Amino acid sequence: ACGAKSTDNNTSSGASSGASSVKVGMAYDIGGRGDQSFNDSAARGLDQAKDQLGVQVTEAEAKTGEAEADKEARLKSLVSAGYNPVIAVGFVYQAAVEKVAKENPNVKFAIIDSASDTQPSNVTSLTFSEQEGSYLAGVAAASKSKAKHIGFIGGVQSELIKKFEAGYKAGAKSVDPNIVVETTYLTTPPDFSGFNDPGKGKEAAQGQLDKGADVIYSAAGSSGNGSIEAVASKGKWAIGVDSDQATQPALSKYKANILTSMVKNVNVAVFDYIKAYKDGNPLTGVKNFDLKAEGVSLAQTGGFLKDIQPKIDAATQAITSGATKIPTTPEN
Amino acid sequence: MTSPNPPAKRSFASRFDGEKILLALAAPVLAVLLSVVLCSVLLAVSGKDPFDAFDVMIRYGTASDGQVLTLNRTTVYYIAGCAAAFGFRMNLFNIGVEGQYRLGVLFAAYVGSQVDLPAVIQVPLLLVTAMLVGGLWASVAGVLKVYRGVSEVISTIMLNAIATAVVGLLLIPGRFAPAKSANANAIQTAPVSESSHFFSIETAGGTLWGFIFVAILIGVLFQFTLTRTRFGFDLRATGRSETAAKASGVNVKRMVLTSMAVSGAIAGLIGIPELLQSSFYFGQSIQLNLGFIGISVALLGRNSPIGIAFSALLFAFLDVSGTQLPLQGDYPQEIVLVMQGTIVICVVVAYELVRRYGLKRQQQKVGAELAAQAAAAAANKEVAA
Amino acid sequence: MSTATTARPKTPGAPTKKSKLTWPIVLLLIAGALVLVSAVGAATGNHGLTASGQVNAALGAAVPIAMAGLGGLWSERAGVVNIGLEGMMVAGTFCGAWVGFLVNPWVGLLAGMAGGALGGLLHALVTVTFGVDHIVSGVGINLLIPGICAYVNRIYYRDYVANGAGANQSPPADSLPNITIPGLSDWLADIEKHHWFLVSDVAGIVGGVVTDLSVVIVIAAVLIIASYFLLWRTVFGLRLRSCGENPTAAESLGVNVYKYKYFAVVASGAFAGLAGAYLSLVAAHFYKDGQTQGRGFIGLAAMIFGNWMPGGLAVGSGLFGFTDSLQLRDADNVHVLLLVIALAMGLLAMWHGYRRKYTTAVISLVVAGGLGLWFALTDSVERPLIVATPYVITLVVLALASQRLRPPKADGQIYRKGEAK
Amino acid sequence: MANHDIDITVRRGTVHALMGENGAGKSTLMKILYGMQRPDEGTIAINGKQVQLGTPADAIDLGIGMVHQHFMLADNLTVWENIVLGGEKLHGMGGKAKAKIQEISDQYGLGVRPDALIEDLGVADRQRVEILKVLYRGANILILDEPTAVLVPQEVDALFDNLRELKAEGVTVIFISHKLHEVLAVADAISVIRRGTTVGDADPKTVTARQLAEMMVGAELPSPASRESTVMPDEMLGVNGLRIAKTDAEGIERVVLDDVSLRIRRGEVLGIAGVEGNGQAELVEAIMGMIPLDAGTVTLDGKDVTNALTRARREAGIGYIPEDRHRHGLLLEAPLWENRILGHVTETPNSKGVLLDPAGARKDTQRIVEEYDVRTPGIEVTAASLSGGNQQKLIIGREMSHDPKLLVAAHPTRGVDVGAQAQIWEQIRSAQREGLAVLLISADLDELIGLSDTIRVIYRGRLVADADPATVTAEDLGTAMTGAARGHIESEPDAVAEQKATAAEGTEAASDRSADDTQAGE
Ligand SMILES: Nc1ncnc2c1ncn2[C@@H]1O[C@H](COP(=O)(O)OP(=O)(O)OP(=O)(O)O)[C@@H](O)[C@H]1O
Ligand SMILES: Nc1ncnc2c1ncn2[C@@H]1O[C@H](COP(=O)(O)OP(=O)(O)OP(=O)(O)O)[C@@H](O)[C@H]1O
Ligand SMILES: [Mg+2]
Ligand SMILES: [Mg+2]
Repeated sequence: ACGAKSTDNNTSSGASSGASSVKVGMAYDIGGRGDQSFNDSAARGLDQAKDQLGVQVTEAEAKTGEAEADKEARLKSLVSAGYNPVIAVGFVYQAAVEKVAKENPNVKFAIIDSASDTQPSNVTSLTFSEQEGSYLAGVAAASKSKAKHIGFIGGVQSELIKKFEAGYKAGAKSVDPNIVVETTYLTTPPDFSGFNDPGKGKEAAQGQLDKGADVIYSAAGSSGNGSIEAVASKGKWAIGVDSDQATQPALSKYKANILTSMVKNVNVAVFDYIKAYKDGNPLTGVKNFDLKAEGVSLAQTGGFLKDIQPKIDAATQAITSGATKIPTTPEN
Repeated sequence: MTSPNPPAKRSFASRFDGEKILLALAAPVLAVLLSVVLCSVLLAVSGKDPFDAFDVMIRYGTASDGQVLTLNRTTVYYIAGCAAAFGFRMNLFNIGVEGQYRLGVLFAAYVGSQVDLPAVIQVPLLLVTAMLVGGLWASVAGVLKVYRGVSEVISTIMLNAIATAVVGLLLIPGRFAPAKSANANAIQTAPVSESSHFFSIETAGGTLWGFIFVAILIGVLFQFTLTRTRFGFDLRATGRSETAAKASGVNVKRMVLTSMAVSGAIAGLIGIPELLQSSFYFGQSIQLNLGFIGISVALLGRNSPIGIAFSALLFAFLDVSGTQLPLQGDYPQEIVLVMQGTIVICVVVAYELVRRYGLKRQQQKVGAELAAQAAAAAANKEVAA
Repeated sequence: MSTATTARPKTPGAPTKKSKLTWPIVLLLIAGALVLVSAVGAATGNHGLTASGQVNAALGAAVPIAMAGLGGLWSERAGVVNIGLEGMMVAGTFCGAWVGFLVNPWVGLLAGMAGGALGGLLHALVTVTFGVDHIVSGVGINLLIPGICAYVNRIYYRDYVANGAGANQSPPADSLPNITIPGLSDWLADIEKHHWFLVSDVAGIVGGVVTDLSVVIVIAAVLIIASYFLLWRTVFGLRLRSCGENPTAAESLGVNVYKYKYFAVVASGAFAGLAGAYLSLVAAHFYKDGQTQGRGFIGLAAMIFGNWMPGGLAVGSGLFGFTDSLQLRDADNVHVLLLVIALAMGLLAMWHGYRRKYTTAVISLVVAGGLGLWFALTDSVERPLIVATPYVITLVVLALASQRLRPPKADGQIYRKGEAK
Repeated sequence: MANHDIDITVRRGTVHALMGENGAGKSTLMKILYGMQRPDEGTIAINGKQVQLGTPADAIDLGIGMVHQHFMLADNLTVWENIVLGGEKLHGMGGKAKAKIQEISDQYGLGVRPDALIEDLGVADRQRVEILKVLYRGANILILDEPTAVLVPQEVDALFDNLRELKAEGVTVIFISHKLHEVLAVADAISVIRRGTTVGDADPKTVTARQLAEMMVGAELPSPASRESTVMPDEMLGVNGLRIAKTDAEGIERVVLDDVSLRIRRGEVLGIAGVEGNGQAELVEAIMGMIPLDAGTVTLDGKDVTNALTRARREAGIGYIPEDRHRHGLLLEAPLWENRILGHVTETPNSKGVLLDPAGARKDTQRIVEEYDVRTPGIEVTAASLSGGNQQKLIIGREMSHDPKLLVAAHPTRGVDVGAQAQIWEQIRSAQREGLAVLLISADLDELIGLSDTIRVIYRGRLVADADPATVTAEDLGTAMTGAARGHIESEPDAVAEQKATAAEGTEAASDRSADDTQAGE
């Protein structure tokens, strides 16, 4: 067995089976399809591409705390099974994508949420201006807060989540420079359990509520479920993240208290990427999906933003026109 | 708390006793089979085809790329297993391998990114750094145990969490990680210098890590220390009976400190192959749970360097080939955890049953031989009278 | 027991110094701590340490740890070390959420306990019947059960996506009720707001207990107290403890040691299961992979911390729950905690000085000074350290006070019937 | 096989003694009677009815109670908890049970405090708790397995008084002992077993100690008789002003050794007499460097070793025969040759430099096995598979192989069969003639008197009395051990002479035995 590679016998069958159709391989981060959040959004884009573009797809997901080599192996397996393009969901794949892409220059790769100076040209980065959407969330929060006291809960104090915090604070301050913003991070890297522990989210939210905050934005994966519950049970406003939390079955009970969600339209990015590839002019380099490109937006479910819509529109206008510059790291 | 030392070696003749070999092999083989059966049932009940699933795993595990991955992973698991086993051999339950490993590799990555010496100095420097940091972190638990009577079980659990905090603290950009990272969303140290790279072997199946030789060296040293040195004798004696060791003149306190530190030093090396052979930086995507895998591997390998090699290989094979399950047939790869769990439990039960049987046989033999001696003595006496 | 002479009676000599922890001393210590915290609250203007919400959250965070620890206590009192608590907790999270979703959360709690008990049964089978090393069995269980739960979740909940299930989480179950004592709660909240020295602090603490308290917290408290009575005041408990102290002696008096060990380990699993069900039915409303996050181990630590006694266990898990929720609720509180600990260490140094233990006194004083300086020179504690607060505090407390601990004598030893020497 | 073809008939309301050498199978037989082990074949009848004893619970139900050779008590439980355990139905768990315990205790004058923790009790008290456990259950058949091994003579007398009282109430007592005069004093009937089978019965009214010895022993019956002094003038061990205080789990400090000073000269055996738990163990551990001292100095051969580690002391020439060989003397799970290394890992033939020398150790183990007559099929078997006496011989062989200057011997012949006993005494004596100093601790007062050159009595951590073995009887020594006598003890010359005569009779019996050897084999 030593000589043969695992892929020796199925490369032919894989690549040639559907000459007409594109085969898209998708590697999710932990949680995968059905995580009610980020990965799910990517999955929606993939489903859309399958329906509308008729592409073939296969999916695999990361395991908690797995080795770097497992990610590489996953990507390699997708490549050698004939999938092209291969989409990696989440910045944890950066190193693996770079490595596998260098070994397979003929295959196109996309990585979501990450970009690096050293990645080869067959890698496309699909990134989002989280700070812009969060800025709008900050505007909404500050406008809705009666106590002039709001809160931010980050799942893990990573660079990515700090962008959310930075935008949110800037947005809130733009409405009311004196507003008080509580900040809590549930864990710090390398402990990523903060994205995964609703109990922690609940406690953190309760702490902020007890201190007087009345609108709380949580960018904390499924820990956010806990904070939304805590906020709703006190009758205050919650702001969700990634997917529209008000439409999540798991949170339907608290719908009335979900002010909005800062939606990151990963599905749009994924769909656009696949479509461009199929159309023969693939996206390259770093493709940033910002507010203007509808990469990020505020969800409207429930219509709670109606009364402050003018303010949000104005802020949107200022951002898309470039008039407002939003920091990507929190001020303090 | 544990009975970490395998039963004594048998005599030369009995070591090659066919029945014994059969028994010794029967235990693990039966256990693996039993676990395969249990997992098959689980797969079948959930509407999956178990044969196909195992086929996927075996096909990948026997392909050259799968083999290389498995061997690389075995290297890591083996070192982790040795780290845990060293403590176990002295009845120390070092749950803290996890934290020691993370701190060790973080510091090695940092030093490697800051210093650029010729490879012959650089590589040993990084190894020593990792061992030193891992050893020192483990020593905290050792010191607390010896001087404050804190059970190493709790202190290492706490130290694992604290190690995570320390890593977080040091990884704040501008400290061990560069202020501006090349990779926008990830926090990680700068890559280690070129001279830090460890040699590797290119094969048809990919890159085989040269660190496997270091792992083998660790195993050889471990075995040699344990069976051939005075220190090793003291260590085993303490593991078998602390009271007897103390009465025999072993300085148990110093022994606890030393073995905790050595266990931690080995733990410090766990992340090195990944660092110096593959990723070249320390970041958030570091493999978690290696400490716990090490404990399982050590216990499965009965804390002996040879046994650990087999159990590390088995665990690595399962983990590596398990990644193929969702890709080829939509099998949840969690089935691998189930297999590992059942194997650990089945193997120890099987070993215990075999051990009991063996002990009984030995006692019977001793009894029979003594009776024969006594009879002979009586006969002699009568002749004399 | 190898010979009768190993146990050495302490007839010679007369007791010279006595420093036993009696009730009056404990109460005095509690009162002292309260005064200290109140004073710091008044001085810094931060009353977070005794806020009712903080107390409430601390209780909530303590429950899973205390229940896991109680599981450990039952099992170790019968002489079986249970490292597998973590795995049994996972069984509790899964079964609890599953039945909680299908039926209702009350039945879910029971199902969680049943799931944990099943894990306990496996541990009992392996350690008691087969006589395998307790640690090895526990490690195996910690691999096996989470694997099974994650696997089943992935397969089983595919049909429930519309209900909110995902690849690694279950659909949500309904909530269990919270208890508030109507008049008292408001009255106390009112007093708390005034920040009166000591009075408001006491009001905050009591308020936290009578406001919005999850029923499961009450159940947990009842179970801890009931365990004490069951284990220390009944025939059953005496027999069970005798199995952890000297199983051969128990056997020689006609006690069926295997039966009690089995019972204890299964009960141990049930408590761990309850801890898990709390996580998946109260802390969250659904099961999620990796939800327990090592709380089983922390529970074990809390039990050792509490000297294998229910009261001590409650204190240990309370301490952990307190610091854990403190850092989550308000990071500033951790900064204030620095001052509290610095002052406490200062007092400890004085006490050691008074008792002429000068080295310990000096060490305490240095630590106190260092912490005080840290407090004075900074505005906040760095985030990663905040997250580590509960672990650091537990370690420090253990380092100061772990020499008094006394595990059951036959804890972790493999017992075989009829092999008495 | 531990027992085969055993036939014993015990009449109601009698004290029936069971005798036999170590490992003869007495305990095994009793455990079978008590349901703790199952016989492969044979029957047990109680009051004429055949019974099945599957578990101790069955035996208890039938009114059988047993006091085991090794105590069966849970240290961390109180006296009443230990007594009530398993028999909770009788009188409940509360005040009624305690009252009942107190009542029985008063009735037999046992003086037991129900609320005391077992770990705070002395050996004699523990024994009384064991007896109380049985009485509490209203047993009418009482099995006592070597109850006198750890008692001083006065305590033995008290125990016998209790037994007679029980007998008067119709209780049947089965009593196991190695000590001839005890058996003759208390028993109504005697059965002797050897190598797991009954050898015969004897009537204590007519049988003599000598005849009994003949039935019982398959080897020479030894007694350590006094002999020429070999004491030389130079001091080997000096202990000055030793003080040790321990803090227990509750934080209570207890002084276990107080101002202990002694010296042992070259060629001298110093015997320490004392009831167990009076500080002997700590004295030994202090000399071995195993526990820290609060005050005092220890010198060996003129050199101060007060701060030396245990290993350094052993290298300097202290041999150690621990009181509990399983805890302190052996690695039970390790083969014999590794046990030969234990304690001497830094010395030849066990190691060369930092490396072990397994070949050398193996070879020397073989030599010890032959020279010391360790009965074993080989040196690769585990120490656990040897019988107690053979384990002890291995330990002694090991310690003697390094030419110690000082031998610390705690109960060197406890639990060892009579043949091995004589051999061990001879080993000690011959080394003593070459200048070995010995610190001897023993509960066997005959051994102590026979072997020592000087005797000191330890009581509550202090050396309170001393005696010349030539002029003291076991009874008077026992009195001093209970703290009732202090200073220099000298017995009535008549009593000393009588004791000497008894001892001589035993030896005579043994030497006679080898002459008319023929019928012993049955
Ligand atoms: N099931 C068995 N089969 C064979 N031999 C056994 C068995 N059980 C015990 N033995 C051995 O039989 C011998 C009898 O042991 P036992 O404890 O009954 O001796 P004893 O007469 O009480 O001696 P002692 O005077 O030392 O107490 C011992 O050597 C023991 O190890
Ligand atoms: N189940 C058994 N089957 C056969 N032989 C046994 C069994 N149990 C014990 N033995 C034998 O008993 C001997 C050791 O037993 P044990 O340690 O009880 O001896 P002992 O003389 O009573 O020692 P001690 O006085 O230290 O208690 C060995 O020869 C061993 O082979
Ligand atoms: Mg016996
Ligand atoms: Mg014996």
